[in-house]
This record gives sequence, structure tokens and C-alpha cells, in this order.
Amino acid sequence: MEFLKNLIVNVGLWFQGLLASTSLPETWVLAITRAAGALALALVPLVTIFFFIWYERKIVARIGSRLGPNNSGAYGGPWGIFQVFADAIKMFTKEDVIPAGADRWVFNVAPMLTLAIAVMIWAVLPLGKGLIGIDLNIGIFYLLSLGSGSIVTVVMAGWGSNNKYALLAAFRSIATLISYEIPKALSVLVVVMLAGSLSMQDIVAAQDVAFLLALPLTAFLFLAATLSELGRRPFDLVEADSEIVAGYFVEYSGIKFGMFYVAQFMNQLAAAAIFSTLFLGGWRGPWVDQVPVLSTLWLTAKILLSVLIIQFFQYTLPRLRIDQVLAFNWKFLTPLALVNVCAVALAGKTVPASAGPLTQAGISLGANVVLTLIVLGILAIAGRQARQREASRLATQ
Amino acid sequence: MTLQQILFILVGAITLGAALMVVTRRNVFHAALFLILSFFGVAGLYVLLEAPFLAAMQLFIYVGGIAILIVFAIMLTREVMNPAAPGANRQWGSALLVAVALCGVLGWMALNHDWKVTPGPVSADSMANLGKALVDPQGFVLPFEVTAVLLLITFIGAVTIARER
Amino acid sequence: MVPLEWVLVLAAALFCTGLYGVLSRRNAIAILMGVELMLNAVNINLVAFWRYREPTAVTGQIFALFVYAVSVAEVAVGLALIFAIRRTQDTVVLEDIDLLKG
Amino acid sequence: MSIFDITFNLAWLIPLFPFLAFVTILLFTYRNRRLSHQLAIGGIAVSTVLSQVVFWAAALLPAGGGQHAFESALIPWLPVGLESFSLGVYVDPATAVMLFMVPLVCLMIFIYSVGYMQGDPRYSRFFAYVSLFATGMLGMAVFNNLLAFFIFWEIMGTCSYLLIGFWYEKKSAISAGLKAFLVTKVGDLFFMLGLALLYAQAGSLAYRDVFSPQTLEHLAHTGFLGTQFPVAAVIALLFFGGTVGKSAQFPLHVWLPDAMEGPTPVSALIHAATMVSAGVFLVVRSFPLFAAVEGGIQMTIVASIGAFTAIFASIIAIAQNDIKRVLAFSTISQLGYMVAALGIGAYVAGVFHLITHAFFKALLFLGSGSVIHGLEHGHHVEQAFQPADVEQPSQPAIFNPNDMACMGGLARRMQRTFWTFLVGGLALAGFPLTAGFWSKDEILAQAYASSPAIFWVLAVAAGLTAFYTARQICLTFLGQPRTSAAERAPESAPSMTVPLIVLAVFAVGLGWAGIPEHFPGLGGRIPNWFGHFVGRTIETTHVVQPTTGATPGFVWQPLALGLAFALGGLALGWLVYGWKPVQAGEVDRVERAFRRVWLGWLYNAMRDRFYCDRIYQATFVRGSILVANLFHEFDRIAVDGLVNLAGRASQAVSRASDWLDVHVVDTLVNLAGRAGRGLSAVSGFFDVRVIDRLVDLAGLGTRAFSSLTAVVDVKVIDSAVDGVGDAVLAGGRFIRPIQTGRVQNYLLLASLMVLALIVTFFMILFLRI
Repeated sequence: MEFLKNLIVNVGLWFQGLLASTSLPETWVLAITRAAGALALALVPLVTIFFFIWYERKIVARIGSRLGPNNSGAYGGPWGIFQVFADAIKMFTKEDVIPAGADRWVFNVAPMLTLAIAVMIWAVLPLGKGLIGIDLNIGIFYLLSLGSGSIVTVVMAGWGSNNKYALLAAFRSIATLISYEIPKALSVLVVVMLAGSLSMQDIVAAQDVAFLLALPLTAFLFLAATLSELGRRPFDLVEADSEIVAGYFVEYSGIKFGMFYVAQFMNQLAAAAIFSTLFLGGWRGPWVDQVPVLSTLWLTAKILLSVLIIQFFQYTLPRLRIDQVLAFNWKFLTPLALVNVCAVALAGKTVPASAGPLTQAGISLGANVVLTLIVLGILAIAGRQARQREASRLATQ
Repeated sequence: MTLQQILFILVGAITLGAALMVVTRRNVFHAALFLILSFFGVAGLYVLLEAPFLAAMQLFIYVGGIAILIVFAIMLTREVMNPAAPGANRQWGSALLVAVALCGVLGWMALNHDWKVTPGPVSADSMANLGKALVDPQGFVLPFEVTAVLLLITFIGAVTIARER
Repeated sequence: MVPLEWVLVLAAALFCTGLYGVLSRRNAIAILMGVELMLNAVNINLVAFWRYREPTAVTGQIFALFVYAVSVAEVAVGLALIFAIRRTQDTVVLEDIDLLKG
Repeated sequence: MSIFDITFNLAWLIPLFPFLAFVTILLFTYRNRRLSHQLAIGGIAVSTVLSQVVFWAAALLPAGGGQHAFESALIPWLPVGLESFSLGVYVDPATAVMLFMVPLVCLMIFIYSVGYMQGDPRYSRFFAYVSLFATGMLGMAVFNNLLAFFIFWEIMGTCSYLLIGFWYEKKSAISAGLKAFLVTKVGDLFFMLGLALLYAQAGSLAYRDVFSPQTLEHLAHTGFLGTQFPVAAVIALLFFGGTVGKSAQFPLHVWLPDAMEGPTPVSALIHAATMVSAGVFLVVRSFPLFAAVEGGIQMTIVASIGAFTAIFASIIAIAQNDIKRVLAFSTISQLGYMVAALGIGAYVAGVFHLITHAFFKALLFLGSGSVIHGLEHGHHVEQAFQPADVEQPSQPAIFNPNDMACMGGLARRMQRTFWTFLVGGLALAGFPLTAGFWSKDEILAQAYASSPAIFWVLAVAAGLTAFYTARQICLTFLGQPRTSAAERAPESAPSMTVPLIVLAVFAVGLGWAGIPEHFPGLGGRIPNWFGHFVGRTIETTHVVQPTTGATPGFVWQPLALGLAFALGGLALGWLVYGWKPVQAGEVDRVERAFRRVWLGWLYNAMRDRFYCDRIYQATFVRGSILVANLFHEFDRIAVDGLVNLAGRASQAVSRASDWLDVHVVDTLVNLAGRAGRGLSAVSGFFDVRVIDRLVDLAGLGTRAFSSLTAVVDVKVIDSAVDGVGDAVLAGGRFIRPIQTGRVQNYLLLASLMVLALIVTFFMILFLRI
């Protein structure tokens, strides 16, 4: 039973014990276990992605009050779970086209890099109580810099495919990616301020009270920023099917397109994971200490919850134009993020450091709530003025 | 040859190789991509030198910021550069000579001078006191603020220069 | 532990490649890339000396940070100038830009 | 820090406010007229309040208790070699009294000039300059060393130049301004020399050091440049030179009457009340220096020049027709009074007269200004009504608002101006119970006690003063209006007449503050506060009391004589001018009297200011022009001459050689030729072979020589010259490739340099090569 309690970690230990028994020198043993761990960690997202795609299409269907993948086509399997595998096979068999005049090297490397970065994010996410790829003391900051890494892949894809639309879409998505990095970084800064350290495990440890309760406004900011970086519905002008045919990976087909497609979903999953780690308390939950393996279960539950939230945003809000997206960021999100950082910092200062986490969370909650009220007030006034101007303009017409 | 040294050689090779490609490639866009690769290499180097914050900073600023800026610049001035023309100008020969000579001298100096190395473990909270030093009045708060002002002025200047009249 | 000399040699090599890039490339933007390489080499030196001489102190890293800030400023202004020159003289090749020729 | 210290520390603020007003007007509110004059008046009002506070604090300071004159903390402001000049505030009774008088007068004049300068295009510039002047005057009074005194003294000089030449479109204004500036500058020269000498001897210019007993002792006893003539006397006389220049005493008085070209408030402020009294204040301030040498000749010189100026100026004043010129000369004579008083050691009386004179003279000038203002209005109004062709009653040829001939009978039209002018006039004349009476009587009493000669001169001067004051009042105010403009002259605006009234009150009231105890009747009743207050400076600066010693008991002669002269002068004046009103165009009665007694020449001299201007014009001005021309000629002849000489000399030499060649050589050759022919039979052979060959030889030789020189010339000289040219060209070509215009070439060179540097650096440092 003991073994089951902390299943994954124990498996790892068992494997290491197995290797130690062989006559390999110590460093090599260490190297191999590390490599095996990394491989396992990499496989996790790749495997879960299949389930995740199915899960997402089911939710989308439910929201759109339709069935989604089901066994109608005889090969869907119960509730259509094989649908995703069918798509995958289709993806592999499709002909892999390289456009004429395309920059061959850049064109081919782009999808691989995108997928690589999508997987690299998981190295830092805390999956369970003692279970994390590597507890970097710059954890969250590593994630942010990876985000900036993904911009490069977008450029390469857009440029490599030697297609005006692709280049235009690449420029657009770069613009959104770069501009949304700022509110994302600032909201992460707030979380780090409360948690007191950059490493993910410390953040999870600091969340006696889930940061979503302590920092609702910051959570909203982070969510908005990640949504735009994912290129999903409210901000998904990048691959808006009707306007610019499927964004910067328009020229890709076959396995390369598959990589982009999977990478996109993986980013979404990772975003949900980060969101749950930062704001929902990661793998913390009741009885985690007694049965460590429960922590991973708690984490998956929270990830599914946050995916639900993300899907909810995606499939209810209409698509925004590029200038609206950027205006939303520069005129609303970034100033709000800045003010939020100051507000929480000030609130933090009012409470003596010795106060328990609860009071700290309470104070920052108070700051966030006050800030939200003010913002809503401003928005209301601005809205009314806009309406009046509109009315007067019509009147004078 | 410890694991770390092997890694160092690997990362060093990547960085230097990319740098050489940056300098030699005729197609400027490829040069930019290799520049990004060398930035990654340098980030790896920082990780080996146990300065994780700087590695992340390097990625964040150079790869996320400057590389993109350079790529944008290349795209905006693409049609002006006819790819047929040779990458290097007439004085590349002498430039190569000077570069190699300088590299030789520096390298020789590096190897022949004992740098009185005082190895020691990196303090655990090196990043924390880095942050503190940046805003501590006795520490570096003045240069920090001056840099902020410098950046502000630069960006305003850059915008006004490059703005279409 | 990687000996300090190796790191210095690597930095010197990087610096010289950057220098060569600056001296020989025709395209202004390529020159900027060369300058970036040189700055990175300097940064490597800074961090190396920090790591091998006084890992406890913090000045080395701070210097590196300020080098970052300065390099960002330099690239921003450099590119702005290049755009301005391109708009007025419609060329990016440095050899053509020699208005001050005697 | 007792309450006194705090208040005295306020003193340095006093000059600051007008300066701030000056700066703000000049820089910011230049176009907004109303704001400018508000700023100026505000500035001077604040400093007036401050100076009143300082004055009453100084007055209440326990008499004689502890250290008397207050000196604030010193602020080093001008590093001089090792130590540095320090600046601080020095408030002693003399300063306090000045601080009482100057701001008040300035304030009145500022308010007055709001009305007077109404239509002027350069309105705010006027207020800027006047505020600067106020800064100068107050600064001079407040600070604690002679250098600051000199600096503010010069500021006032500049302001007076700017303000006299305010209406610079008038040619006369420009020349008057220049004249004032240059003449005062002559005086300033002496003052500066005195300062230099003092600094050389005393090592510092702060009052505390200069007037300390040891320095005074030292100065009094060291001979000047080895001569037994005491240095203190020399310094005192040099200072007195400054006073003569600034306060328009006898030799350098010419500029003051012409300074009337400036607007009347300027004349009132600068050329009546404050600036001219600055000269006297210099003597007051450095009085210990003057009195350092016991019975020294400098005191007698000062007294004699003062007395002479007093009588001299009052004589001239009688013959002046321009209302402002009369007042100008009266100012000169009153200043002469003060200087004479100080000369005879009557320190308190001098200062007292300085203060009272400032008030009533300012009043008189402002009154005359209001008269002129009224006449101008009357003139314009009259122009508008009068149809041009109607025959005018006989009027003076040209209408000049300043000329008293065009006035008359203004009393009825300008009531307030008339009464205030009358009060001022009486005070000036020394009518009993007016301020002028008390101060002048005090001086006469001291003069009577010390030296009878000066007493009599001053008494006659007092009589003449009374006479021309009466003349002025009768001509302007009494009798019939002699021009239509005078008939219509309206009363001035309240903003002009209110200051007149205030000054009139002071002109009378101030006198009572200084009634000497031993004066019969009123003596004891009001304490002689002024005497005790200002007198204290004498004891504290432990100056040996000059000849008069303590003021003796009441002596009735000087009072009686003074009164007699004053009332006599007034009565005579009224008799001559007031009894029968002067008709328009009538010749001046005094002139008629002089002519009848064949003293016409004297009257002309009086009108022409005893031809001083002409004399100066002839001597100094033309003299300097002469010297300038002399130098010019010298330069032209001598220097140019030399150059031309060289040129001509060479020509002459060439002509001479040419002449020589033609006459001498040819004749010799011809002679030889003829002699040869004469001997031809014998020497034909000799002639052909020897002479011709010789000549040919000579010719050959010269030709060879000339060809040689030609060759040398071409080869050596030309090539040398071209060589240099080519070298430069080659150098240019060699250097040109360096400047290719390509950035990268420069960079390449730069990196080469870096490389070389590193190598050398490395070799030197590390390998000890």
C-alpha cells in the first residue's frame, strides 16, 4: 500500500535502484535515470494530449449544444474517444507539401521548434507533491522566457512559408504575443510578490489560501494574457478560418501541420496547468500529505476545471479585430496590471510581515476587490460617455 | 573530463558555430536566426556558470526582444538588399586578419595570466540579494533609475527618428 | 569545474567573430548583429569573473544586467537610424552611405 | 538669537525684493503694464515694511548698550586669494535712518510715477529700471563692507544713466545721460583709488575692520608713499572725490542740471532724494576715516568745497527759468550744505539735513512734475479748442511746459499741488517750524561755533535759497496765467497728489524729531531723539570728537542771523515777483535790475552757469579730442611714414642707380670711347683687340653670369617653391584614402589601434618587457 501512496515517485526510485545494482559507474547511473525521468515527463503531455483534444471537442460541442465526437461513424468508439486517434492517423498520412521558393531550412525547423517549446514548458510544472521535472529557483521566469522563445518560431513559420498571408498573420500574432507578455509578466509578478519566490514548488507551497481567492483580479489578468498568447477564440484572429486561412501555418500540411495543431493544444493544456498551479494551488488538496499520489489527482482535477474556464471564455466571446486586441491590451490590461501591482504591494506593506498568510490573503483580496470596483466604475462612466457621444452624433447627423 | 566540461564544450561549440554563421551567411535572415541560436547558446553558458537568473534574462531580453526587433528590421528592409551581392565588403580580408590577431592576443593573454581564481559555492539566495542590491540605496538604485530614464529617452528618440513624417 | 581560461577564450573568440562581423558585413543590420555578439561576449566575461572570483558578491550580475539595458537601447536607436537612412537614401548597404566623403 | 538679531537678519531681504521685481518685470511681465507697476510698487512696499521694522528695532535697541552696530553672520561670496570677501548686513543708526528715508521716498515716487508715466510706451521698462535703482540704493545702505557699497554705487550710476536717457529719441536726453555717466565716473575713479589704497593698507574693506581703532590709528600715522602726509587723509580725500562726482559738488556738478532731461519722477528720486545723497552717505559712512587725522586739512577741504558749492549753486539758481533747473541747482547747494556740515564735523546735523532734504526736495520735484503734467494737458486741450488762425495773446515764442515763463497763476487751478509745493518751498527756505529750518539751523549753529567764514557763506547761501524759492513759487503759482495752457492746466490725478501730501507731512513733521534741547521755548518738550540716536554712532566708533566738542549751550546769534536771512530772502523774493504779477513776455526783473546796475555780464554768467559747461567743453572735451587727433596724426605720420619711407627709399635708390647708370657709366664709356678714338691711330689696334675684347669679355661674362643665375633661379628657387606645393599635394593624396567616408574603414583602423594598445599594455604590465 505504501508503494501505491506515492506511486510515481516510487517507480522512479525503483528504477534507480535497479540501475544501481548494475555495475555502471555512479555518474552514468545518475545520467540515465535523469534521462529516463525527462523522457517520461516529455511523454506525459504527448499522451494526455489525445485525451485532452477529445475532452475539449466534447465541451465545445456541449456549449454549442451539439454532440461532438461520437460513435456515429462506426469508428468513433464509445463517446467518440477514437475520433482523435483517427485524426492523428489522417494527419500522418496526408501529403507533406513544401511551397516553392520557401526557405526550406526555416520552413522545416519551425514546427519542430514549436513542439519542442510546448514540451519544454512541462519541465518546470509541479505535477505532484515531490514530483517536478526540475525545481528551478527561477521557475516561473523560465516559463515567461519560453513564451518569448515561441515568438521566434512564429516568425520562422511565417517567413519560411514564402506566403504573404502567412507573413501578415505572423506579424499579427507576434504583435499580440509581445504586447500580451507585459500584463502576463506583471500578473506573475504579483503572484511572486505574495509567494516570495520564483520557484513553482514554493508558489504552490505558499498557497495555503488559493491565490484565485486572494487575487481574483490578477487571475483575470493572467487568464486574459494567456488566452491571447494561445491564440484562442477571443483573440484567435491569427487562424481565424474565415479571414486569413489558418494563420501562419497555412502552407503546412501533413505531419508539420499536425505538430502545430498538437503544439497549440499542448500550449493550452500547459496554460491551464500554469493557471491552476499559480492560482488554484497546484497539487494541494486535502489528505495530500497522507497519500502523496493524490496530489497529482488534485492537479488533474484543477487542470480540467481551468480548461473548462478557458473553454468557457473561448466559445462564448466573439472574435476581436487586431486593433481591438491591441487596444484592449495597451489601453486596459497593461495599465490595470501596473496599478494592480502597486495596489497589492501597498496593501502588503500595510500588514506587518509577521501576520499569518490568511490576513495577507485577506488584505490582497481587499486590494483586488477595491481595484475591480474602481475599474468597473470607470468603465461604466466611459461607456455612458461613449453612448452619449454616439447619441449626439446620431442626433446631429 | 567531467560531465560539466563536456557540456561546456558542446554549448561553446554551438554558440561559436552560430556566431560564425551569423557573420558569414549571405542571407541576412538566416544570419538573424543563427544569432538567435547563439543567444540560446549563451543562455546555456550562463546556466553552466550557475547564473540561472541571467540565463532567463538573456532569453527574455535577447531572444524575446532584440532578436525579434532585428528580424522585424530585416523584413522591413528586405527588398532593398539584393541577395546576389556578396555579404562582405572589400575590406573583409584585413578585417579577418585584425579579428584573428586580436583573438590570438586575447586568448594568449587569457591562458598565460593566472587569474587568481577563488572558487566558491554560489550563495543560495544570490538572486534574492541581486534584487535587493538593485533597489538598495547604498547599492545600485541610482544607476538603476538612470538606466530607466535612459531607456525611456531612447525609445522616445527611436520612435521619433523612425516615424514616417 | 570548467576552468576560467576556457570561458575567457570562448568569450574572446565570440568577441572577435562579432568584430569581424562588424568590420566586414555590408548590411547595416548585420553589423548590428555583430555588435550584439560582442556585447554577449562581454557579458560572458562579466559572469565568468563573477562566478570564479567572488560568487558571493552581486556586482558581476548587476553589471551584466546593465549591459543588457544598454544593448537594448543601442539596438533600438540603431534600428531607428537604419530605418531613417533607408527612408531617405533607400539603401541599407553601408558602403553607399558615405555622404561625409571628402 | 534675540529678537533684534532676527529682525536685523531681515535686513538683507530689503534690497532683494525690488531686485526680484526688476527681474520679473524685465523677463516676464514686460508687456503687461498694470502688472509691472503693481510688482514694482509691491516690491518697494515690502522692503519699506521691512526697513520700518529694522528701523524701529534699531531705534529701540538699548542706547549704547552692548555692541551697538549690528553685524549679521558673514557669507563668503568672493574668494580672494586665500581668504574670501564676506558679505553681511551692517545696521547702525546711519543705516537705520537711511532705511527709514529711502524706501518711503521711493514708494511715494513709484506711486506718483504710475500717474505721471501714464501714456508712456515704455512704461514697464521705467518701473524695471527704477526698481533696480531702489535695489542699488538699499543695498548700499544695508551691507557691511565698502566693496558692496561700491558695487551698489555703480548700479545706481548705471540706473541714473538709463533713466536720464529714458526718452532716448530726444538727442538732448542721450547726451545728458552720457554726460551724467561720464562725470560721475570721474568721481568714481577717485573713489576706487581710495578703496584700493584702503584695502592695501587695511587688508580688508569690512566696516568692522576698517573703522576699528587700531586700523584708524595705523592709517592716521603711516605716511602716504613715504611722505609725512597721513594715508587716512589721502583715502578720505579720494573718497571725497567720489562724493563730489556723485553728489554734484563744485567741480563735477555740471551733470545734474542736464540730468533734468529724464522724466520728473526720475529727477525726484535719483537727482534729488536718494542717489545724490549717496555721495554724502559715503562721507557719513566713512566719517571716522575723515576724522581720523586730528585737525587734518581734508576736513577743511571738504568744508570749503561744500560751502562754496552751496553759495555758487544758489547764485546760479536765481537766474534759471526752467522750473526743474532751479530745483536742480537748489539740490546742489543743499548738498553743499550737508558736505560743509560734515566738513566742520557736524555729523548729526549733516545726517539730519540729508534726511529732511530728501523729503522736501522730492516733494518739490514731484510738485514741479505735477505742474508740468498739468501744463502739458492744458496745452493739448488748448490746441484742440483753439482755432489756429485766432491771434494769440502775446505769448513766449515757443511753448515749453518746463519754462516758468509759460506758467503763472496756477494756484487757483492746482490747489493741492500749490499748497504742497508751498510747504516744500518753505521747508527748503528754512521757514520756522518746518523740517528744513531745524536741520539748517543746526548746521548754522555748528558752523557758527566752528568757523565763522563758513558760517557767513552758508548764511548768505540760505538767504539766496529763500529768495529763489520765493521767486519760483511766485512765478509758477501766483500772479496771472501767462499762457492759455496755464489757464486750462487741470489738477493732477489723485495718484500723483496723494504722495505730495504724504511727503509734505514728512517735510514738516520730521523736523520735530530733532529739535535740540537747548532750543528756547520748544527745546525740552520733544526729546532730541534724532540727536541721541544718530549721535551714538560717534561715540561707538570712538572717533575723536572734532573741534566743536559737545554742543555748547544755546547761542542765539546763529539762530537770529539764520532766521533773518531766511525770512529776508523770502520777503525780498515775494516783493520782487509776487507784489506786482509778472506779465507774459516780461523780462525777468532781477535781470532788469542787474542790467540797470551794469551787472548785465554777471547775470548772463549766472544764467549760463558761470560758463562751466563751456569751460569744460573747451578744456576737457576739446582737449581729449585734440589729444586723440594728435595720436592719430602721430600714428599716420610716424608709423605709416616709416613703412612708406621704406617703400620710397627703395624707389629712390633704384632711381638714383638708374640716373647714375645713365650719366656716369655711359659718359665714362663714351669718354673712354672718345679717348680711344683720339688715340685711334695708335690705339686702333689696341682699341679693337683689347677694349672690344674686354667689353666682349665683360659682355660674355655678364651673359654667362646671367644665364647661370637664370639656371640657378629656375632650378633652386622655383623647384623649392613648387617642391613644397607638390609635397603638400602628395601628402594630401596619401591621406585622402584614409577618409573614405565608409564607417567600417574607420572601425578597422580603430580596432587595429585597440589591438596595438592591448599588445603594448600586455607586454608592459605582464611580461615586464
